[in-house]
Amino acid sequence: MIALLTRDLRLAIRAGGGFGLGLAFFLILAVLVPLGVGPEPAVLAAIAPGVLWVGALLACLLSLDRIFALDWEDGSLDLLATAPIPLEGVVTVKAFAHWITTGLPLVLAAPVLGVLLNLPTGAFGWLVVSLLLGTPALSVIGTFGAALTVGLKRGGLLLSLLVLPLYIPTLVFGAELVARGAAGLPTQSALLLLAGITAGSVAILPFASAAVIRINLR
Amino acid sequence: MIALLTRDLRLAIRAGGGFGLGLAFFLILAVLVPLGVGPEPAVLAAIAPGVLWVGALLACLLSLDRIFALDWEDGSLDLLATAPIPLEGVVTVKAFAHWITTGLPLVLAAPVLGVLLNLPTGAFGWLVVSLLLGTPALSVIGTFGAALTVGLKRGGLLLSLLVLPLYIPTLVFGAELVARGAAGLPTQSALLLLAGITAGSVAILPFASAAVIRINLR
Amino acid sequence: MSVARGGVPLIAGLSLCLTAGQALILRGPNGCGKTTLLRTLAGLQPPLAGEIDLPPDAVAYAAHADGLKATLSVRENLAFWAAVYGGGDVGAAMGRMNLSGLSDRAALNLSAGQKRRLGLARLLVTGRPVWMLDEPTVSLDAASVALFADVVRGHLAAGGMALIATHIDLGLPEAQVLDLTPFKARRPAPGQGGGFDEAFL
Amino acid sequence: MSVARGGVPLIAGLSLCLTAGQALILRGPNGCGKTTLLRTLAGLQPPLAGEIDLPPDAVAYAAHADGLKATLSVRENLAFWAAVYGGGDVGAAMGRMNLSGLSDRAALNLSAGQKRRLGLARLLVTGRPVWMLDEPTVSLDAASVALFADVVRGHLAAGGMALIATHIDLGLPEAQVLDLTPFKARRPAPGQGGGFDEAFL
Amino acid sequence: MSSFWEYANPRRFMRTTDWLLPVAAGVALVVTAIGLIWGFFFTPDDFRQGSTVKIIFLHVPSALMAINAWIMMLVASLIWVVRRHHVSALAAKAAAPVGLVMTMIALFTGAVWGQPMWGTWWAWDPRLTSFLILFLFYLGYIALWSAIDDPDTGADLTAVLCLVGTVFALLSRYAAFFWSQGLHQGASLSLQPGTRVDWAYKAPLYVSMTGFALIFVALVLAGTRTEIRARRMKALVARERMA
Ligand code: HEM
Ligand SMILES: Nc1ncnc2c1ncn2[C@@H]1O[C@H](COP(=O)(O)OP(=O)(O)OP(=O)(O)O)[C@@H](O)[C@H]1O
Ligand SMILES: Nc1ncnc2c1ncn2[C@@H]1O[C@H](COP(=O)(O)OP(=O)(O)OP(=O)(O)O)[C@@H](O)[C@H]1O
Ligand SMILES: [Mg+2]
Ligand SMILES: [Mg+2]
Repeated sequence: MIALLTRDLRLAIRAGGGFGLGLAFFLILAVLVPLGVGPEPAVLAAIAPGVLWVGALLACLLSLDRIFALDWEDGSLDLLATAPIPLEGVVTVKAFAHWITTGLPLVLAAPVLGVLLNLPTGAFGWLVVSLLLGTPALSVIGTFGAALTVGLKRGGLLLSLLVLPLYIPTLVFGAELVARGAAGLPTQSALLLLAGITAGSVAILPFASAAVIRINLR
Repeated sequence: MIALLTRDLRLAIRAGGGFGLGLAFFLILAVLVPLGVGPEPAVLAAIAPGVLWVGALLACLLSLDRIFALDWEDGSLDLLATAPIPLEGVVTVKAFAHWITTGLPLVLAAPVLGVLLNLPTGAFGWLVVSLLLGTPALSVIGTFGAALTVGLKRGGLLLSLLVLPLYIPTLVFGAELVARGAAGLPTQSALLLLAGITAGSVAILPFASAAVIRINLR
Repeated sequence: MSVARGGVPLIAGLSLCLTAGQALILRGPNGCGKTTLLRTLAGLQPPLAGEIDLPPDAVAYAAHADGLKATLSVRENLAFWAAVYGGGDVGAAMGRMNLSGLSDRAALNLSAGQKRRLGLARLLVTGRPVWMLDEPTVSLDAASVALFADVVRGHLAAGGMALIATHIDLGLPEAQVLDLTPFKARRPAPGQGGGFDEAFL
Repeated sequence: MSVARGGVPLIAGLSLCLTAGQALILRGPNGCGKTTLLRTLAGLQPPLAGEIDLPPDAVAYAAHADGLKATLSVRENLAFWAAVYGGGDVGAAMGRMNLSGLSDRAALNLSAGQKRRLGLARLLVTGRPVWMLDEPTVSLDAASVALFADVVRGHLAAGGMALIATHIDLGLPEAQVLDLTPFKARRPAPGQGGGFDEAFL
Repeated sequence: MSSFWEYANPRRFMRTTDWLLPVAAGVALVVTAIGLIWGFFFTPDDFRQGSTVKIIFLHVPSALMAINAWIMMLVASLIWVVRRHHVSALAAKAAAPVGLVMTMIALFTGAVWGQPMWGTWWAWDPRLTSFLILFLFYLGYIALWSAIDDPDTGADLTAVLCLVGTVFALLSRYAAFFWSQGLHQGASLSLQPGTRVDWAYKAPLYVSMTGFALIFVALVLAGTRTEIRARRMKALVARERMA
């Protein structure tokens, strides 16, 4: 399992492997939105929490199809499925590797992008906390989506379509948490709900993902 | 060339081919942004032109890597390069097919999504016009980016990184055109600039793309 | 045992038995179901009828595709599989398949035959007793085919088993050959039950 | 002529000449540069030295990969290439390669050998005189190899040419065989110029 | 009499830079040190901006070099495309990270300056925006180089990217000015009469600009030498393997 994790991380940092590119996408979105919406600081500050969360979500989403599709295409997934590690473990490791290469950089970069979008000063802490709590759920849910579409030839956008509705609760509570933090409102319930979603997905979804992969390989 | 166009369109509408998924992404973004940003109509109306244009741009972007990567992986691109049609023609047809499967549906769907985002009534016409003028440029520029990254193993997000800065002028003029239309300001200069970018890209970039593919196949 | 692909039964009434040290070569025309049979035996898809009496963790399966990561080097590719299967000797496997000179080359930059040799070297690091190989010698030159035959012989001598689907002569005269043509699934007599979507008929 | 791959010269001092109706089989161990040579001759990469006296629109190239679209049917795949090359007869090509029974099956659901037959049927619809084939008979069964040999013979009889890289016996005894081993590029003597990155040494 | 193009021969280039690089580096350090020390410690405080004005001695030179580095990459790419001199392709490759760092310094010092002056770290001013876009172009260029194995392919592809990118970077700059009116100063160092900056600032500013330009040259020379050595290593290894 550790071998799988190091292999996935190594593949990610090799040329074209996708590491840091989710981050670049996040950055670029933070640049594009003001360019599209216009430069008024007040408008930007109002939409900053939502835009940052939507950006994090899309950055995750875009890297999802790498989780299994590459392994499926070159036959590694068949071989992994017959290897002596449980498929649930494989799935969990893959989700974890996805989080390390995508979610974690987003968490670290978010404050910088907050500056670009005129995020109110009080909200920076909440932004980091909400992303730290929420991005693992994005990775685990995304892994499930990737598992669902693995057999389908380049399910790339189909995958987005399947996963996005699943992402909505995480997005709503995450963005709400930041917005409340920015406005100085109580944040406890949003915090608890976000943590609950993450804990639940991490505990249950790997089993669903493994089952779905077994079906897809058949 | 027509055979290539029909083949690409046929592939796109087959299962998992990507047709309609760019559209779905656009729709989902229009849903996510209000969820992330919050429901105030005034804020939404202010950001609607920008968000719709950013959404159209991302929907294009996400489908770019299909333009050449699939043909490269299964060896068709080698065969096309040795076939009796000029590579410039292949590239143009590919960009056109991308526009038909991605850009055109976006143009048609945009007014509906404008309603979701409280776009001011006067701006709907401008939204359609700006997308109709701007999306061909997005496809052609995107084809160039896809050609640049075709040899690289899954350049997916690298592709985004390369293409997004190239998209910025189109985005700015397009969104500005809609915003000015919505505010009743003069639109002529934005309109001309947008049309100029599209005409220039369509005239010149196919040569660059073909050159780049030849280099990549080497 | 019967197997099916895409809802169509392909092979019916087959029964196989391998003992330690034995190799069985599957033959049959293109599309007769060799790949499907091997995937079923490796536990990747359920049989249509019948049962497989084989612990799934005894099998090392090598498919048409080699499962190589283009950006990893030869050594890294092998080391990964060695770690997954609990640590075979990577250096020895590379030596056996004549890959030592290429150990730091990215798999992307190998020729077709070199890729294939790397795919086969993976078997050596699995330490599994039953090898299921789908056309292992595709794109190999004569010297590499002989090398491969040696490796299989070594595996058999160590008590292993091998089930190999191929069209080419492997240079393993001692192996049994099974032609799958007679086991082609036929349309079952009405009312008799061929096991396939019976409920709808 | 010399060719290189990844900045490394592979073959040097080779000169080839094919006349109408002639087939040449390239042989050589794995990784000696057959694929690279064929790609160079097909005009996909420039030669390191020397020149190719061959109109690029005379060549039909078939690589290790078949260039099939998984979601298109057999007929659609062929019809596309026929249209690109200006309209060969799709039905006849399918008949020749024994694919008629599969004409509406998606390429995704073909077996390895059936895919390969489809890749070869593409050659028949190109109408090009020079065929360059990279291991065309990989995963074909004996009957299909014979079929393929017939097709090549037909092509030669019609005045075509064929350049075939392979490790397997093709059943074409009349073809000339060229072993590439003696043309392996060697390290040039110091100061003599091997054509590659000289300026940096 | 040797022509300029002979320096496109890697060996010749290495031999010349053997002595040129230390000289350039030494002069660059001295000039920059003079400019910065003069600027920081021997100029009066501005009556409105206080001592924060002194950031200008880092900000303006780095901003200028950020743009000039891209121009140099463009020229080098053109030379590669037209005359296929390896050294010029490698010089373009070596210039990119330096340009990127210059862009980052300009952005960072601008942000530090913006905090006291405009009350915000960042504003969507057209100058700032076009700089951010330039930053993205640098990132893309470097990412493309690093994603390609074969050096000549990489040189070709990045050269095309550089050419196309330049056109779009200019368009973006125009778009940014079309899109918003800014807070940022205009070009006050222009030669037109009525210059707004006092000579007390201007002289050290010129010195540190020269210093930054020399630092850029020295870094690009050093980078190019590294790239040439890497290429040479690769060629030698390949040769060894053939034996
Ligand atoms: C992150 C933000 C900033 C960026 C990217 C930036 C970028 C630039 C650029 C590109 C130049 C151009 C040099 C030229 O055209 O000659 C420049 C010059 C200058 N900047 Fe900034 N700037 C930023 C923030 C600021 C701030 C906050 C101030 C101060 C209030 C400032 C003051 C100046 C001044 C005084 C010049 C010299 C103008 C001249 O005479 O050329 N900048 N900056
Ligand atoms: N979805 C499907 N529907 C109907 N038939 C299918 C489907 N998928 C595969 N087949 C058929 O199943 C058969 C079995 O294929 P399989 O890959 O097992 O053959 P094989 O013996 O390995 O052939 P080869 O020697 O060419 O590799 C083929 O004839 C193929 O055309
Ligand atoms: N980027 C690279 N750097 C160094 N060597 C490379 C690179 N890419 C390929 N090679 C080597 O070039 C050689 C030529 O490969 P090629 O594919 O032409 O061989 P081939 O004769 O077709 O072999 P096969 O019979 O296995 O298909 C191989 O030895 C390969 O390892
Ligand atoms: Mg098979
Ligand atoms: Mg080959």
